[in-house]
Amino acid sequence: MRMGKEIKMKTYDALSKQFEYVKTGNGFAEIPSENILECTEWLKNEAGYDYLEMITASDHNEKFLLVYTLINVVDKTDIIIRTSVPREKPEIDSLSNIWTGADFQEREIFDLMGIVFKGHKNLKRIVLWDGFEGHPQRKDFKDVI
Amino acid sequence: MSFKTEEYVLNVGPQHPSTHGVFRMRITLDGEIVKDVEPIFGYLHRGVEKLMEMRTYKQGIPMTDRLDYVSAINNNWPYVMAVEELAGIEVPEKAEYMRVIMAEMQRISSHYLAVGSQMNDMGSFYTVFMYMFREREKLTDLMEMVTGQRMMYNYMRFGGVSQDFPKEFVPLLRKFLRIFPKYMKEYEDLLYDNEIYLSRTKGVGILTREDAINISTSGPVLRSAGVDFDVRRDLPYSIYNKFKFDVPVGKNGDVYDRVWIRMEEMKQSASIIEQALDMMPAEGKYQTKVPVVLHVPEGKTYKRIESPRGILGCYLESDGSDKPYRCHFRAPAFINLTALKKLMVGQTLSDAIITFGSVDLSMGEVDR
Amino acid sequence: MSRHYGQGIIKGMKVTLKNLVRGPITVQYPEEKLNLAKRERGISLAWNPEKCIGCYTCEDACPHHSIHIETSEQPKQLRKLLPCIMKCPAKVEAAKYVRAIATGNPEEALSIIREQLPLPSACAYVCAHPCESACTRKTVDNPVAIRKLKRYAVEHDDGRWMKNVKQAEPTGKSVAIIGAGPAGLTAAYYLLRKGHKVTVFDELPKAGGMMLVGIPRFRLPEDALMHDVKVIEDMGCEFKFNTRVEDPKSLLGNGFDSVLLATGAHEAAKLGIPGEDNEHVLGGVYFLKDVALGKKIEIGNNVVIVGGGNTAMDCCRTAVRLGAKNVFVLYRRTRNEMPADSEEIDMAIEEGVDMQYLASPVRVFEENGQLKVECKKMELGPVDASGRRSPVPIEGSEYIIDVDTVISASSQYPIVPESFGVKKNESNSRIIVDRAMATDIPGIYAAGDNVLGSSTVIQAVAQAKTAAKSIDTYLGGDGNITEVLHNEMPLPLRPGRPNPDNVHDSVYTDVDTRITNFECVEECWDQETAEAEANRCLRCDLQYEVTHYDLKGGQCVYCGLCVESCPFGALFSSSEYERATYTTEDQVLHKEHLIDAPKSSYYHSELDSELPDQSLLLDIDKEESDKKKKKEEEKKTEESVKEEK
Amino acid sequence: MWYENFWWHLVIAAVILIAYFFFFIVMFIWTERRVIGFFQIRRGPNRIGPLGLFQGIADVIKVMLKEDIVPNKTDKILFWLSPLMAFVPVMMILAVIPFSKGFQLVDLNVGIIYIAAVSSISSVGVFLCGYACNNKYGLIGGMRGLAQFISYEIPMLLVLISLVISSGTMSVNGIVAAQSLPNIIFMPLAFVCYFISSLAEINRTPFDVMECDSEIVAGFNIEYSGMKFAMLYLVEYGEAVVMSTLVATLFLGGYKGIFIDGPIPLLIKMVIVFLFILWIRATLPRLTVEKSMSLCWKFLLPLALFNLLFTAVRITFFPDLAQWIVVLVSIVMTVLIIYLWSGLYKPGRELQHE
Repeated sequence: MRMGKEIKMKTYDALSKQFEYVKTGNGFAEIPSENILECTEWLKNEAGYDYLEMITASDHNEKFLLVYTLINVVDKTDIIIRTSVPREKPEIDSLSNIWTGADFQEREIFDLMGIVFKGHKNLKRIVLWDGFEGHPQRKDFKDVI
Repeated sequence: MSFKTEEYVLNVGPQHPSTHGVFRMRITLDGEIVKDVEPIFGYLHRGVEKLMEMRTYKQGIPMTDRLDYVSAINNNWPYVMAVEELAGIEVPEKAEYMRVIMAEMQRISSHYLAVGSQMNDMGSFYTVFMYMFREREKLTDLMEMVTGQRMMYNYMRFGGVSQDFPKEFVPLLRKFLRIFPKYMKEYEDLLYDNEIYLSRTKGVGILTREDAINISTSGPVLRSAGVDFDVRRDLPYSIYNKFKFDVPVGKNGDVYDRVWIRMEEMKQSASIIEQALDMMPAEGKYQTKVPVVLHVPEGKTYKRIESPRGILGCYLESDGSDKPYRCHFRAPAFINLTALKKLMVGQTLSDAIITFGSVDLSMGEVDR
Repeated sequence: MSRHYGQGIIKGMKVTLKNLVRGPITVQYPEEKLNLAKRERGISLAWNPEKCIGCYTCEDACPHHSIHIETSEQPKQLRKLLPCIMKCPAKVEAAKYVRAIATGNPEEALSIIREQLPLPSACAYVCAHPCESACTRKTVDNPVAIRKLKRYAVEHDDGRWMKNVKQAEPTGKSVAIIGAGPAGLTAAYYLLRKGHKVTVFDELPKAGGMMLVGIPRFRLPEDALMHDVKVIEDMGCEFKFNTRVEDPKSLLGNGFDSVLLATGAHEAAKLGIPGEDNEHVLGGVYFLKDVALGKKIEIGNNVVIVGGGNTAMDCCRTAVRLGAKNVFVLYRRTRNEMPADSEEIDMAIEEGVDMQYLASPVRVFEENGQLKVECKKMELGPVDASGRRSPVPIEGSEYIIDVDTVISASSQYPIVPESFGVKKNESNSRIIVDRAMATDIPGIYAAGDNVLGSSTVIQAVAQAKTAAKSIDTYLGGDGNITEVLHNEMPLPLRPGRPNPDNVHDSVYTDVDTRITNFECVEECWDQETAEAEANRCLRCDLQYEVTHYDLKGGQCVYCGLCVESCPFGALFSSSEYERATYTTEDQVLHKEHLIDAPKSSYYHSELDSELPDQSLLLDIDKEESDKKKKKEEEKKTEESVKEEK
Repeated sequence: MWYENFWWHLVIAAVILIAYFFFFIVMFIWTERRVIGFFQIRRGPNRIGPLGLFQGIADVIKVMLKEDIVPNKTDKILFWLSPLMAFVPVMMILAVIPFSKGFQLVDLNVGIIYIAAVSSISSVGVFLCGYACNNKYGLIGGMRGLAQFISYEIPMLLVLISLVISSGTMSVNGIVAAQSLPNIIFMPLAFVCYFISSLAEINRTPFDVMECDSEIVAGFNIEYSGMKFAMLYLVEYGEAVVMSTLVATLFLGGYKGIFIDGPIPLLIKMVIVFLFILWIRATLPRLTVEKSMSLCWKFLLPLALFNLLFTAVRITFFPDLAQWIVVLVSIVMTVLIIYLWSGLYKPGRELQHE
């Protein structure tokens, strides 16, 4: 699978060339949270990464780390994008208008991690009930029981 | 004079024979035509991801079993692979073969259940279901022989598997593989020519290629829409690049294609098992010794496998302690559910139900 | 293709009819029973109280808190044959002194160490600690840091151990020991204890041998070494430094009754590449020796060290301290395969050493007065005889580094001089001895690296102890060198479970200051850390009586992690279905139930042969079983017919 | 003789009929579960009594002892009435069926019309069940059921008319007597149409759209429990008993046997018909309601009309045709017409597969 790796590295390079603010690391690209929409749109339309595989978030005390994985189903390669949002203002643009597949995943992150996705049409709790207080996946969540 | 009709809301689930778990759909109906559908779930939410943060790495393995309870072994795999990558644990070659064999057996048994219950949704009153359970039972027995369990196998370990194959296992598995095509032929006779079956499945629940990719569906749902993508072949993990197998791809993206893909995948899995049995080294370790309380070095990783339901991924973050800092599972059924609205709206209630069945979800995985 | 209504339905109806004729596959339960595979995990855990020592590992391993253990405060009995003691070549009783430290008795701990090891200080700094790699705690997380605990004990030396020393009467016999290394010093200690007169010859100006010149000062400070040497010196040992003995046989007649050869391994192995005769290509051992003896060496700014062992780490860290700006280490394999201690590698990286894995030098050459090393990239191939993956060079991956000095630290070996006249192996690198460490010349014994090749301090000590025994016997003594130095301690009460923490971090001096001097890098633990670390010991030797062993059946998920985690193999899972019913109140299975339970081979493959074969539903495919039955019946009738005849 | 007295005759026949009805319902429940079990390679009920024979009785006792729950906001009167309304007409059909030569509750000269009329009342009862329970599932089930009943009544009646034309009488006894050869051989097309439409009439797979558990969770009887549920259960199996009896009577020669005449050949035929229904149930998936409608209107109705035409032409123009010619012609015609017609009829959307 050396081929796939090369394509992947090329994509990272192209991405960092296209957008100056993109930092590439070992097997992932770091994007500022305000540019996420721009980058993913470019990746989808220009680079052929039209399959949004996964979105997840993790709590790193002063910030939330968001991880996106994209797959190019034609060239059979995948790339990982990371971004982070500050804890005080956990907001990021929603990808659900580009990829319908992001819909439930963003709702789940909103539900469990408390990150607000701007532009999401139906952003409400998905696995927990509506009156639930707090976001359990956060590290400072206190178990009520 | 004209008739005035009114739309009404039908609540399907959480207790409903065809929701395959505690799943609820709020369906807006116009007569029998589905106008809108809103999936509601979370009834089985146990907070597995949070629970895993509170348990040591090894104690997390039984938790993963309980995600997709129909294919427990496949669930172990991405988690175990992620930990192995972060901790730098090597898996002996024999163990890789054992993992492949068990996971493919699990795939066959999961697809048996999927197709069987699909036929049950279609009203074939448990006949196909029972026939398929006849073979599934044999598989379950075989897996019980190896793992000691019938459902929550808890089989994979960091650096291998929990137990070696007993000496009786391989001959019996080969015997199963001999009888397997005979029964598959029977099911094809039973399904593929049956006019009622054809009329109910063809052209029902169509998902286009563009939608399938846009909605991030995976597994048989994605492949039925004509997308030729299988993680086992395209982003190979473990030792899948050593095997030769076809990836069945559908044309229309309807229910017929989804069932057909599952049936074909079962055959391919059987052929993979056969190849693996031939290639498996007779001698060798089945496990690398790993401490009970494993301290995984700091790092982040994402691993994916092709589970019977689609791409099952595990995102793991470690902070160097003995417990995962963050463990997220990309549950295929959860994301396939996003396609539900696209699939169901505009169909009659009966077709909507079998379309829902053809997505083949297991609620343990959706709610987590 | 057009289909006509009815054909497919008729086809399907044929299939169902066929299955109707096949008959049911389910069984009528009480009359017929299924022939199933044995179930190897279930609620009925089997527990072996003889093997269990009450270490709480299973309770901690259970993901659902369904196991509950209580142990008695007093240990029931003492077990021998502990892994840490068995693995130590010198048989230092690690478990015992770790326990002494845990109870706040480091002085007693030192006495226990001293019983088996006359060089505790040196060992406390540089021992290869085979005890740790054997430690049972390793199955739980990481082994107890026994060496660092020894260091803690050594720092608390108040001379208490001297009180119990039993010094033998002088025998009038005298022994010459050639080499003041670990083997020589150990043998000297024990022979002095037995009342012999000992003279130690060494060509170096100080005692210590390889410990002095092979190990840099920042790992083993001279004070610590001299502390041990002083004890031996105080006992009356005579040292003759700067003396090279060429012919040990000549000593035998000249006032010495016996000679011990403990010369050590001082030769560096060559790289085996073109250009290594250059003056800037140094042998690692020579380099370390020169530095240790205080010679001025110019190594320049760019230094390349070839090799991946502890010597290589010592060399590179020494080079850093000598002021080299860029220090590279070339190693053929990856870090996982490196024989050096993981901590040493970490510290080297911390100190700014550039580790280049999967790289190997091809040649050394000089160009325009600049020394250059051509290297080649490697990749890991199949597993070789040593169990490591052997490196395979990648063609066309050569690259060149400019260097000032190349240090070859790949391995070291001893050279036994011809003049010794003892039996050697073909390559002159080993003295051949029998099990009593005697050479082929009566009265001449050998121990240490010149018998073992390049080895560890503790190995040398162990050999020297055997040699001392043999020499004592040879000189008419009883050969008994065992000592009891510590005072009897009461067995400690259990302070609860073993400390669940991971191994404690070592304390090192600050990186920026330590690379400028040769001060010792590792600092001793304070009392709190040392006692916490000592409490991590599972105490394999003390078997506590388990007063309660309960399994909450309602919570058990049959995952089998407890069985896997048990370090002593005291837990088994059961192979029966029927026991999965909860007979007792609150669904709790008590100790008594667990003891009687049948055992399965899950995680205990040694039981496999005793258990019956597994059989399955798959086996009773009707046709085959019918055929078998028919055949059996035919056989029976034939037999009966024969019998009648 | 005393039993020739009208009243005595009525009492005895009624008692025998009711006993027959209930006995066969209970036995059919057992047969269905047991036989479907064997079709599905399992054993079915086997605990209560020898071979599980008393399973039906146990079930009856169970449902009788269960609490009778009446949900809130139901139409109370209809909720009580509708099971009865569904149940009673089913039993009434048996009145005109001859069990032996001369053994019949009443030999109505308009027996066929009576059967058609009474059997449709039952469907109203079933619909009212779905309506009365104030449940959307029930309502969907009831609506589906009603639509299906009404639709399938038409081909069924057309077939019955062709039978009347062929036998020249409306009395059921007369039709049986007229069958020198069973009607199934004379009029195979009629049999096919009648059998399929009566499957739909009694809600059997593949036409069980009104109580399909996988979609609308038992449909019309979703809110019923206890004795009222038992009543609906009895309707289901009672209809099966009656329908198999009717098919045996109308098409398989009724009480006429090969060796003897009387109730025994009738019972054997009836059980065979029922077993055939079970075989279909074990094999086929369910049709959706619109497909079952389209089957009725686009497939069965033309066939039934054609059958009527064919029979009428035969009776009017060739009344004295030799029997073997009629049999031959009708079998060839049936095979041909089904083959041709089904080629035109498409049950579902066709896509470019294969």
